[in-house]
Amino acid sequence: MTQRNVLEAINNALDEEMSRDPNVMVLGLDVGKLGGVFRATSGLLEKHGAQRVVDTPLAEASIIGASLGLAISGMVPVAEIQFLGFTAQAFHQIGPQLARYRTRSRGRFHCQVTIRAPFGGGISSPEFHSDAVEAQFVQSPGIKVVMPSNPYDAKGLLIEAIRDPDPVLYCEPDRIYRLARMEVPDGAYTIPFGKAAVIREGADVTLVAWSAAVELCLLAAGRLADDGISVTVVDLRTLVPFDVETVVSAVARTGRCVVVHEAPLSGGFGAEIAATLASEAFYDLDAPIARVAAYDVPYPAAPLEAWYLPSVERVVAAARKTARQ
Amino acid sequence: MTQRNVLEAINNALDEEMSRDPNVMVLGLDVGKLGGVFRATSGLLEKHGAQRVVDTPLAEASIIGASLGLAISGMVPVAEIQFLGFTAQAFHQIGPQLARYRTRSRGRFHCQVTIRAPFGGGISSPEFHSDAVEAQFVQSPGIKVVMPSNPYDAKGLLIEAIRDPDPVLYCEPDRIYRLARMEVPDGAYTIPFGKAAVIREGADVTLVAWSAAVELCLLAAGRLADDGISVTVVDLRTLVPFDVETVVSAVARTGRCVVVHEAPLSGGFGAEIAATLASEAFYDLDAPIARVAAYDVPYPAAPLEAWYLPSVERVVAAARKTARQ
Amino acid sequence: MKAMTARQSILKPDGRLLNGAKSSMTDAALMEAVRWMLMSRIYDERATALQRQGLYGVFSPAAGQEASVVGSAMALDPARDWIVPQYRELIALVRHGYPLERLAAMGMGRITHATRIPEGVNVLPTQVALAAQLPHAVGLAWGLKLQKKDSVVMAYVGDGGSSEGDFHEALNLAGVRQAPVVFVLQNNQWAISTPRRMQSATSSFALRAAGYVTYRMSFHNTTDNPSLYEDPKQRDEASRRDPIDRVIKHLTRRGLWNDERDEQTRMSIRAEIDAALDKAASFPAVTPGQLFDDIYAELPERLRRQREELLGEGSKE
Amino acid sequence: MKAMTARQSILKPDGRLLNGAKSSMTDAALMEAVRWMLMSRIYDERATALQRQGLYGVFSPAAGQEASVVGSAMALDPARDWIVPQYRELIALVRHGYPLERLAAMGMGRITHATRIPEGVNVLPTQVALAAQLPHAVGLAWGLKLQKKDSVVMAYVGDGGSSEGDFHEALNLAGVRQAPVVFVLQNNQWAISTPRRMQSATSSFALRAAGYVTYRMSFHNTTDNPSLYEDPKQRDEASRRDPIDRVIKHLTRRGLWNDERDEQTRMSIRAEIDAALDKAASFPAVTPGQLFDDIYAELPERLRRQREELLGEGSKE
Ligand SMILES: Cc1ncc(C[n+]2csc(CCOP(=O)(O)OP(=O)(O)O)c2C)c(N)n1
Ligand SMILES: Cc1ncc(C[n+]2csc(CCOP(=O)(O)OP(=O)(O)O)c2C)c(N)n1
Ligand SMILES: [Mg+2]
Ligand SMILES: [Mg+2]
Repeated sequence: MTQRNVLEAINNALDEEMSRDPNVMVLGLDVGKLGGVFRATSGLLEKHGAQRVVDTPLAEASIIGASLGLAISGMVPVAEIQFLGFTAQAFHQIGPQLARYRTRSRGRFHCQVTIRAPFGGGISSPEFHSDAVEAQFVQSPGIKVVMPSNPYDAKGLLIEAIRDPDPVLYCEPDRIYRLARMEVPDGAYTIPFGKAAVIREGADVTLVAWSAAVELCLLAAGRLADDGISVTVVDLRTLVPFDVETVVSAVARTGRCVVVHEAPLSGGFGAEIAATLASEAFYDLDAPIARVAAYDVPYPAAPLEAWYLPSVERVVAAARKTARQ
Repeated sequence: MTQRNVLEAINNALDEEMSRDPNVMVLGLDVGKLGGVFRATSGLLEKHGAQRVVDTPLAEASIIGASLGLAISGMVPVAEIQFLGFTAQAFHQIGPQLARYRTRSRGRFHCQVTIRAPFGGGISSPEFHSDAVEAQFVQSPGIKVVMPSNPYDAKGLLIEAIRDPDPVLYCEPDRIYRLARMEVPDGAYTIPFGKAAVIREGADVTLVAWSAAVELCLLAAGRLADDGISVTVVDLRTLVPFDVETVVSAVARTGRCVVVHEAPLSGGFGAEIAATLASEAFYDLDAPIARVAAYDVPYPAAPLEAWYLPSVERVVAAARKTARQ
Repeated sequence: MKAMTARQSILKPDGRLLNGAKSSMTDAALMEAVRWMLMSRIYDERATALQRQGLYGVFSPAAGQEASVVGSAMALDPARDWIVPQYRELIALVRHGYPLERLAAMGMGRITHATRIPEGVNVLPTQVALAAQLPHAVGLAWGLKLQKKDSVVMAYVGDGGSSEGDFHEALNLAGVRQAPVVFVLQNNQWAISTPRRMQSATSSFALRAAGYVTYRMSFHNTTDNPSLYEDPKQRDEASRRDPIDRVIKHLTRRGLWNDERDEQTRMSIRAEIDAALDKAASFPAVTPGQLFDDIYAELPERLRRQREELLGEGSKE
Repeated sequence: MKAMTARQSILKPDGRLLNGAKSSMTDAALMEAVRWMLMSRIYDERATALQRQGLYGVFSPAAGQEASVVGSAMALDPARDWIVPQYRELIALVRHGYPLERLAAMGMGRITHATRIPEGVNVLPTQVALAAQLPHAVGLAWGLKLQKKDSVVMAYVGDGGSSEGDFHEALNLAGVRQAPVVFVLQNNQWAISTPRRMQSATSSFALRAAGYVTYRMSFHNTTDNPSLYEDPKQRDEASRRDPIDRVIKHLTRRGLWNDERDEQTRMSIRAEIDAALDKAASFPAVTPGQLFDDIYAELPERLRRQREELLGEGSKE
């Protein structure tokens, strides 16, 4: 056991998998000497060599497209897209190519590719660096979408992603990269996809979130407890596969639900959760399902982001209103 | 008044706007001599000349990116992307550029650009040609998403799109391009965005759909009437802006709702509709909200598509179940 | 990375070698090439006819481009090298080991495990988004090199496809990684209806990649109507330079070909194609449950439920 | 489309002209250029210092690249021509009419209507996705030409940005449409930490576009730490070839520059920058409601409700 933050947990997962399997390789912009713009790949070049830790030309579509081909050749690429917003440049290589290759080849080929991408607001980044566009990949069947929220999960889910024979988009919440350390085992371990975690149990309202928004929910839970409102917090961990069962049963127990995410409201994955509940937990619902999200505007310039992003205050207000309805 | 099908209505709208405003121009693959792969731009080259009807090189991102620049220069480009699935190649130029230009320039510039793109299944096309990826643009604030379902709307909404100072993604349901003709006025007229149409009124269940799925709902409505189930059909017309009010009040009247779309279930715009109802129409709901959609798999090869797409039978079954719950 | 910038055409319309030109192919290779070229042409005709009868899906003929397809493919060792196709290279795939009956059965809509690329056949599946296959080819070549395999990857692209951003990104990456990949750009003068001069102002597509100048002597695919945009004179001119005619005239001049041989070759090809089409027709048909095969190694719960919904329904009907 | 393929450097480190080289700039232009270059360098220092004090956002210095930025921009007529920047061309925007105080105020987070590009200033906003601005530049140039305006568009891109697919698509389209656009590729040897040789195997970036070989003499931006990847010798070598030093030495040799003039020029620039920074600090601050400005010409109902929600909340706090 070592105390690690999210970034250290990711770095450690990469190092463990590269040490275990000589075909695992890391490629992307500035992942080599620099160790990535956040230093997530720091030390890997020195340890595993320039054939396996590769600074690529500045062209996201070719990073993903080449990873597909590398996977077919027998390598196990872990591609870094410097910021999730720049998956837009590679969009045609992700859903339409990487995600569909198994289907297109009717199972002859599959793509064991992990795409790592930092994202999320709150750190005063330039445009595109903060965009929470995870929902744009939900309509691309064939790829899994993984959203860790803490160091332990970050390592276990990343090792699972690297070993998954299918492509995985692994989104890293950069705002909490260095937020806090927790006990993270030294050896390899995996956390299965499609299993949400109930990280706090309460009787009145269920908060559902993923990635950095989980932290918001935990802060809100503390404040709500002071008000006498006891909440369940569900950390979805993966959007695809979506663990309908855990969410439905958690909401069934409280009868009330608030979904929280840092992406804009309209068309966010919160809509999928609420829609699923409106279908599968309908008779257990005692109040309208609330969503707390960013507003439906482009991610704003740094000085405006605190107003744009969902805040602990907004989560608390929505949960109070939901509990009392 | 002339009897026109969807394709003829579109062709006529383009012709009228090009005749009215010399800065309106059409660009895209094969839009010139060939008149587009579906002949939507047929005759325009001959009438309006090669400066205004332009076959571009085969590169979708540059079609959209150049349209942005053309708009800033004062032109009014109507870009055709040969099939909506190929917007993936231009994805980084649509949401991140076209949609945000007004915001990025703090109102100094805006992009009066229309993107036309045929899509939808049921016509045995090769891969990508059928993909219903409209929901992928809902998390790109700044662009409007328009989904006509019949010839009259097709013309009125396209003229609205061309005149709208902001960018519009106008998705054409190719399966019903030539399905039926209806009266379409000869002169110019517009249909405002953000106004859903209640095209059939009934007491028991509200069906909400857009584009070619509206036709499915109307067929289902007939069959359901034979069963004694009377349905309201709401044609959304535009996903962005989303006419919450019309949908909420229609569903409030019937207490029951089935959302129907040809895109895959998870993360489709149906989720946004159901989520909005679960929040804003909660106390009026008498039954779970059902969604009838394509399955969460890549669009399959032609011989499989009838099983993949939502069918009249599935809509009827879902409405029956919803009505009786 | 090297680009071949000279036009490599050496046969005149009458089958004679251009002044000073010399063929680097052995007679045996030439004879093999002619057979593949003829097979491609004859298969075009058969598939088009079947499509017109509603028995075959959208089909893209290779007519006019047989020399570039066959000539490039014959440089490869199927046991070692890989092909990454655009979509007019059916005959290259067949030579590389993809059984014709499987390709035919796919054309007939029998798209199942029985028609997929067989294990051990080094071919990537045809995909439809132009140029998107090119970075795959680079990654594949790069990976084979990392694993010290002595393979080459041959990737095809059209004049149209080469305008896509993926083309530039792929070539640039191949250069930096020194990946063993050959890009074959078939400039057949058209991208559907878009002529070469509207595609690029480059003086030669060969500046972009190893280039073949050919001419698409048929429609773009079976949904297309070239009379809307093609000047018949262009087609006539191209026909005069039909690559198959030229090689056959050349072989005839050299005494390696005659009417009898022609007749025999065509008959044996027709028999081979007939056999493949016969077999193809008896391949298993698609089944609805298949929708959920090959999406993930393991089907997630939500999809398992969707599958049940479909099959429950399907069995009721 | 033409690419300039020769290195255009004509000044030696000591400020003397290379053998046989001749400057095509008038003395007046040269003096103007030096002032812009110095202004760029001094603004770099000020903005960096302010950033270190938490008073300025992420900043990307132009140090080392002043000659390519100023030299290219001075070819333009601000009243007629357009600039489409990457992000190191601040001084070109200033010369083109974008007031320095607005740019400074933006750097200080005062991003409102008061800091936007003024009406009549022919500059597109800086955007962050590399190379995505290039097709915009082509469309703009094409549209101006269609409207018979006699304008040229100058678009900037880096060695890194030129690897993106958008670069190829933009250049190809510009060629086909004969659009009046000049692409200026500033090869400063780095894309953050990625060196030029990992960016492309091309023998010269000038084969891609009008190329300037420069050297990024500072960090990538204020979040960067070059000691992790840059060999100090490279920086030293580049400093010997500092473009500003060279021009000043050249002018000194020619009697057009001396210590006094140097001092005066720098003082006047500092005063100008100080004035701009002062003004910048008093620009209006952002306000929460602004989140909903400039999204659409007219705010849709759902957004109007979100705005109310925010402002209701905001006013409570
Ligand atoms: C990204 C993308 N855009 C558009 C299309 C539609 N399309 C199919 S084939 C074709 C023309 C291709 O031309 P070229 O690359 O020259 O190949 P050819 O058909 O001439 O062999 C087009 C535009 C596509 N398949 N993919
Ligand atoms: C599409 C995209 N990918 C990645 C980034 C992150 N990024 C910002 S600047 C930069 C390096 C750019 O290098 P170059 O084009 O050479 O310009 P320079 O910084 O050297 O002036 C990178 C990778 C980005 N802004 N856009
Ligand atoms: Mg072609
Ligand atoms: Mg650079």
